[in-house]
Amino acid sequence: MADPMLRVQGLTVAYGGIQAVKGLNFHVNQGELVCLIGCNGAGKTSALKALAGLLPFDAQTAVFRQNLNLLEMQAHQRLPNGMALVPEGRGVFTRMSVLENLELGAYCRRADAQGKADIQADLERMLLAFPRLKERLKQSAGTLSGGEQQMLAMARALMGKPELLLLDEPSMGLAPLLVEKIFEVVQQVHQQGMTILLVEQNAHIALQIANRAYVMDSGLIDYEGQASELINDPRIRETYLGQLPA
Amino acid sequence: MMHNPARHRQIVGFLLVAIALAALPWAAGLLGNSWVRILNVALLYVMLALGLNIVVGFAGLLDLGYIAFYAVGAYVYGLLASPHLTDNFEVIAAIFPDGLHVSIWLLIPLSALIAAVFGVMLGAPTLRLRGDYLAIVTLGFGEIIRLFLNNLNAPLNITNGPQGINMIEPVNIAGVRFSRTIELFGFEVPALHLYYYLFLALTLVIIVVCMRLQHSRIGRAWTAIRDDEIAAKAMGINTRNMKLLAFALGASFGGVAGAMFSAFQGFVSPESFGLMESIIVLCMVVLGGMGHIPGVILGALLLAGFPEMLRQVVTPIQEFMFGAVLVDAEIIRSLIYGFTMVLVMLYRPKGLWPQRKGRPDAAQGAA
Amino acid sequence: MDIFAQQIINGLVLGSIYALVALGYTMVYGVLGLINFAHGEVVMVGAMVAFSAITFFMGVFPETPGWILFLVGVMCAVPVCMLTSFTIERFAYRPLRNAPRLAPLISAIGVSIILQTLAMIIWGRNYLIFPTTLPTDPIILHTFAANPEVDYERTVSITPVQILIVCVSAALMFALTYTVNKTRLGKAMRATSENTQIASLMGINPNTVIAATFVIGAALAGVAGVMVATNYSVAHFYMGFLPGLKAFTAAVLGGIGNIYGAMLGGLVLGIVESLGAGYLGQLTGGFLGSHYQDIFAFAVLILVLTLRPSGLLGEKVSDRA
Amino acid sequence: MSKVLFTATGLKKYFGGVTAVDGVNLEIREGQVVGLIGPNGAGKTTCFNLITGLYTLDAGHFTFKSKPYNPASPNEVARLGIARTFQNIRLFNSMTALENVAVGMHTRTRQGVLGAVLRTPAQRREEARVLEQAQAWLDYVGIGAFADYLAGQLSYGDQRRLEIARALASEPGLLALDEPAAGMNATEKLKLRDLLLQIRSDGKSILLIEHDVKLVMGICDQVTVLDYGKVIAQGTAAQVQQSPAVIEAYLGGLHHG
Amino acid sequence: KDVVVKIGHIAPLSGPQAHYGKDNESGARLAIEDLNKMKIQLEGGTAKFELVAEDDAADPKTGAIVAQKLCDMKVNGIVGHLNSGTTIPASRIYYDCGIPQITPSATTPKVTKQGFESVFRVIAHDGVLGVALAKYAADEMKAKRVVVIDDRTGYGQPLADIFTNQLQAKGVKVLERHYTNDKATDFAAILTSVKRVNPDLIFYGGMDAQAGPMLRQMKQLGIKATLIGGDGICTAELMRLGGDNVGSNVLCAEGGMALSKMPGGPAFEKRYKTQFKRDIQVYAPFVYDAVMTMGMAMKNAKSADPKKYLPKLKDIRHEGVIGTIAFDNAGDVLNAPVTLNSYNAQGKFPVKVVN
Ligand SMILES: Nc1ncnc2c1ncn2[C@@H]1O[C@H](COP(=O)(O)OP(=O)(O)OP(=O)(O)O)[C@@H](O)[C@H]1O
Ligand SMILES: Nc1ncnc2c1ncn2[C@@H]1O[C@H](COP(=O)(O)OP(=O)(O)OP(=O)(O)O)[C@@H](O)[C@H]1O
Ligand SMILES: CC(C)C[C@H](N)C(=O)O
Ligand SMILES: [Mg+2]
Ligand SMILES: [Mg+2]
Repeated sequence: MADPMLRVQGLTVAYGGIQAVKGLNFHVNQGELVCLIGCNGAGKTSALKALAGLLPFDAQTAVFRQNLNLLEMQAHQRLPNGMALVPEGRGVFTRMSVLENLELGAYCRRADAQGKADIQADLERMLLAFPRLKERLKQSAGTLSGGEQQMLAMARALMGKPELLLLDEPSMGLAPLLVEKIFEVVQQVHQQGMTILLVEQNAHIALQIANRAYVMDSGLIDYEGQASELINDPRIRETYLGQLPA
Repeated sequence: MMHNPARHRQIVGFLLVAIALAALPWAAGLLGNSWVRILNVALLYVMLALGLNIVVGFAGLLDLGYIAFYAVGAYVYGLLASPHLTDNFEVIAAIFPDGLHVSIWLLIPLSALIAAVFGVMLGAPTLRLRGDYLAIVTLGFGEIIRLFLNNLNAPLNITNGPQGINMIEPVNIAGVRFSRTIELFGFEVPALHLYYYLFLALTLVIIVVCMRLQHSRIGRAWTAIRDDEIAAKAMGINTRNMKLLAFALGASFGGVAGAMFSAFQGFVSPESFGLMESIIVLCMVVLGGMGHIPGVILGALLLAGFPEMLRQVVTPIQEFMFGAVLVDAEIIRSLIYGFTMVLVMLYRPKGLWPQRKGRPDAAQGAA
Repeated sequence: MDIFAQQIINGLVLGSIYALVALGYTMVYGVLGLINFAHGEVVMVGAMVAFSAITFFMGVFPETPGWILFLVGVMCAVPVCMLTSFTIERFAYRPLRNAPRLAPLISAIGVSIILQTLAMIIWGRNYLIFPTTLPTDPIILHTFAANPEVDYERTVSITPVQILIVCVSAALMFALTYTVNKTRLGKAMRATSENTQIASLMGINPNTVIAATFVIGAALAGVAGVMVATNYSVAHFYMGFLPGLKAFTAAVLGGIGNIYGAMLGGLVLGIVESLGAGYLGQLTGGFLGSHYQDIFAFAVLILVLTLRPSGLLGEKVSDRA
Repeated sequence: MSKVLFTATGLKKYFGGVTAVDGVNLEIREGQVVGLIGPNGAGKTTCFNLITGLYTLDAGHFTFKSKPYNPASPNEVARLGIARTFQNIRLFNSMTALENVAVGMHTRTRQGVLGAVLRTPAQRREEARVLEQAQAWLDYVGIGAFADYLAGQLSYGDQRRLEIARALASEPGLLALDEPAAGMNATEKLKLRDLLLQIRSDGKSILLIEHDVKLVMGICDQVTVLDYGKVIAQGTAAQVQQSPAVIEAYLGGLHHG
Repeated sequence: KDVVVKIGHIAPLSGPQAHYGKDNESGARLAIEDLNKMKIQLEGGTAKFELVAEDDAADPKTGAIVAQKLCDMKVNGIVGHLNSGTTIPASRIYYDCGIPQITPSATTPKVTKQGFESVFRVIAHDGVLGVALAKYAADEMKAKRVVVIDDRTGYGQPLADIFTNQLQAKGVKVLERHYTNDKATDFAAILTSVKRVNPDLIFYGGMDAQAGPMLRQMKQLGIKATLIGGDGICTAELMRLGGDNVGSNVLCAEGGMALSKMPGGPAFEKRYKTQFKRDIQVYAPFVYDAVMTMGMAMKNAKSADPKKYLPKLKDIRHEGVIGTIAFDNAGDVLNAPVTLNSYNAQGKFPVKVVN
């Protein structure tokens, strides 16, 4: 089997001497959809932020696409190399219009004639996927509703044409229909060959669409496995799917 | 209670501190009275810094015009304890044939009160302003006050304009005039020392007030406003009143310090209340550790004492090292002064002695 | 009428300088939310460097025409200012990116003290006489008098230098607006200004963007410095303080963070001051004189801000709760 | 049937072109949990902001405890007994969890400057009470162990709990929660549900915005569904769930039964 | 053997007025050199004068601290401070610890009106200058339309007031009063409204740093009136600051005789320039004389002990570079001559000396 797209060993994140993530080992293969579930405070967000370069972290190995050492890359070097993060709590540019937000998503893409055309095309596709955004294209993102912002964040990340997409609780605060919608989109891009690392509380859906899953607790990986198996795993059912053992 | 060792240690420590503070001016006096004077000035700055800390540190309102309240206090005292008014207004002269000699017990609260009123006047228009809009308005307010003091010598000569007010009476408590050395139970106490004790007393009062406020309902409300005004409102905090309260209290401390300043100097003029003064006081607060009373005190003592310390040493050191003064003392002084500000911030962004809160082992616990 | 026209001209000249400097404040504030107190000092550095450059050049090539000297001044001043500002950002502000809000402010104050002192060491304490490079004798724009020679007080005049100031400022502002709105850098700036971390997720390098912002602001300040010194033909290590303060006021008046605001604020402040100084006396029957002009200016500022809490053009940041 | 606690009639709110809330009516009875659901951008949070005085009404009016009530200023609202949490968490991050809750008790405490400065017995008693009750509230929502952490140090889910505790501390008659379950997993949601039921059984009414249909349907006595600012359905959970309009606009395929 | 005599000198050496401060300090240094050359005999040996130069940043509070420091050092005499604002509070401290003080440049009348016998001033105070200027303006220049501008400092404002009052007393109307500040460089606005009333005389109460640019801007606005003012603008510096706009259109008054007319004057000027590579700003000659005067008093008393030489200082009579120095019983220079100067291509030249 080919080297994974992302391989991490002994990932630790600390907030001022306090370890929030205490040595994660995991990998994401080319074209996989891996999901990471865990309780509040397990350290999922911290882990993703670290990978995206938003938090200082430590690790024996943290390689992206075989040859890129994440420890040595700065946050802004991630996207050009194909890694995008949709952060927890969306983080849209509230003072900018929806359109500008989307354009910024494509900030580091080629801007020659051809490139511009591609970008325009992708833009169209996004607005098709999220009609809400089309309605609000000129409105400043800050005035969007929570869910609208989540869609925007998602779309913006996709505008960067990443190879690895890190999603931190994309369904948070979304109406059921949109949850479906978002996960449709996730599946779609996945099928189009995008590699995805998904942090999700809604283990239900997450495990339905994921290939593999890691289960995280207090800064460590508890166990991992094929999503299809985990979904029936009693431990999961109890702690994450809210189904107390019969 | 008495046999509780912890409490014992507390009391002993307390006594030691008390003795140390009482002995300080005499110790400093050995190095020369200028040190006592520096101490006094430092104490004035401590009062100022603590006052500003209420506004900036507790309530999180950036105030760049704070020195205005110092000025107000200083002029209130200056006008009511000097011949200026009687010299310029027959009416007043008629009412007080033998001059205005208002008692200190009236003057201190009065200057506090009037300063507080000004504090509210400043606060009112700034209530809706956020962050740095507040900064510029307060800055403007400070300048406006200074300019009025500088200009109100005509048509009516109220402040005597740029020439300032002279011949201000020294403090006079129970017949003891803080003008020259006096005789107290047998031994000599220079006026400088008397002022030190007076300032120290006032400072201690202010410290206690600040500490108690900080750990009270009021203090929490201020912090809440500082962190998130909207949430604070939603918690039922009347942000308008709380902000005004902060301005008023902060201002009143400034007013007291001002009154003491003019009594101590015997002369006040607008040039003592320029923008740079406001900025320096702000630096004291931030450098020491915003919102943390011991830190703020440290900051004030440092920034007030440090340049004077340099004044004493820079030249000697140069002469000692190179046998001659190569670079003018004042240049080295300003350079070091500037660099300290930058470096302290670089290495202690939260200030020299910031507040410590929350649990170090937070992360694990919450998981 | 004649006087009024003249006052407006005075105001415009003063205002365009304020605006030019205010832009530096507003852009830096935009990206860092920092009041760069040292910015006024950069203006001073610009003037001082230009002074040395021009005097030196005059020494070497005595015959050089004035406008070349002026250009030489600008050419030398601007890069030095840029470098200064870059260095400041790199060493005094960058380490404080994630520090509490007021930490960089204090650092900035420290920096401005340092810059002043250094200038005092390098150029001495005395007022320097800035070489007259451009013609400063007035051009009579319009006269309301039959014979300007006899009743000259009814003429409206402006000097070439002042014309230059207004034009250059206008041009620079136009260029800047274009940069910020139309270029990639501009977009990056605005993104960074809103959220540095998220911006970096878009592949924007915050350090570059922020450095760029400082450097651009410094360039404008440098030009302003040279023009100020040329106009008033004096330079002094303390000369940065007042324009700095006024420009900061202007930036806030216009809505800090907003570059149109800075321009508008600058012009408004300039004109308000001129009219204040010019007319307060008459309007109040000599009761309030020109010594109330600053009070007047600040009063206007406060009034504006109480009516529009985020300045003339500052966008109302809608608090979503 | 218990008596009416709160009504809202004909609420309207415009933002420039957008009509965020368009003639919404609400009724909450004592001890009820009322759900407010709807697609994203339907106007739920805006309703909250209207009710809690953060936005000013463009039209409509309220009654609370059968008195007309107009949320002039947010702080008034809290005093009258309506407390809320925020969709995008708004805690006091430089304060510990405990202090956050203590601030919540602001309207239920009296001491002023003098009390604080003079440390009057009354004041000391009140302080003691405040700290003790604050701790109690933390325990109540199940984060008692984190009393002395800075709010910012808690994880997302715990921060939500803290917000609830802070709101409860003001002893409101009506508790308005904006998506309290966001960012929790199913099991944690179950815990949250128990908490909400507990709160209700303690005699408080709850107005709940939530996207988790399971949760909403599980505990809400009444549900109001918004879309584009309009009420598209109103009734018991069961009724609403059947409404085609709701399925079409909100529920979609996944969530039948 | 030597007796060390410490002379304290205080002036702002940092901050916006540093250039005046440094100027004063330089004047003092020259005097110290000369005094040492003189090998003055005091009881106990030859006097070895030392200068203790301090910076008060023109801030009254700092001034007081420095004053205290010099008291602690038991310096034998004080020359300073530069500004009235710092001099007044400091003088009280010097008086309390019995150290004689001569200010070379604090020109507000108040300074010597505090009843401190140990305070002296070698420069004509604003009253004298203001009166002299008003006289000249009214009687010799026959000014009809006068405008008065001041810089709102402790120096400019009283000077302007005194001038205004004197002039009004002589029946000349002051059409308008305008104001600026001691950091300003732009006077277009006020000058424009000055221009409206078309004055033939503009009085400026302030310093050359402002007067220079002001003159340029007057030219630019086509104002042809004469600018007159006090010692603050009576400087060689003004020539440089105002450029070719400074000439017969400027008239200024300074206490004492014109340097050029004094025996030691030109020499002093040259020496200053060669030694410090700077032009004299304003008060250096006065400082020089102040220090010399103090030295002479010590010489006469054969002692540097304040108690001993203070009486001698009171009735000193010393030929300085700015004139004969003797004090009235308030401590001001006795019938200080006032020289009215104007400018031409060569520089400042005396027009008239009034007593
Ligand atoms: N800024 C911070 N300072 C200190 N500790 C923090 C900070 N942010 C998070 N933590 C701690 O790190 C741990 C992990 O937090 P993190 O947000 O990564 O958890 P999570 O798995 O994302 O939880 P959730 O599912 O609620 O988002 C938590 O215990 C939290 O207390
Ligand atoms: N301050 C504002 N300015 C302009 N438009 C606003 C503002 N606040 C809300 N809106 C608009 O009003 C509509 C309703 O927003 P609201 O936040 O109430 O939706 P919501 O029902 O809470 O959605 P969600 O469930 O995603 O939070 C949205 O389309 C939003 O764009
Ligand atoms: C430097 C000058 C402004 C000093 C002035 N002569 C004064 O008395 O203050
Ligand atoms: Mg998370
Ligand atoms: Mg919402």
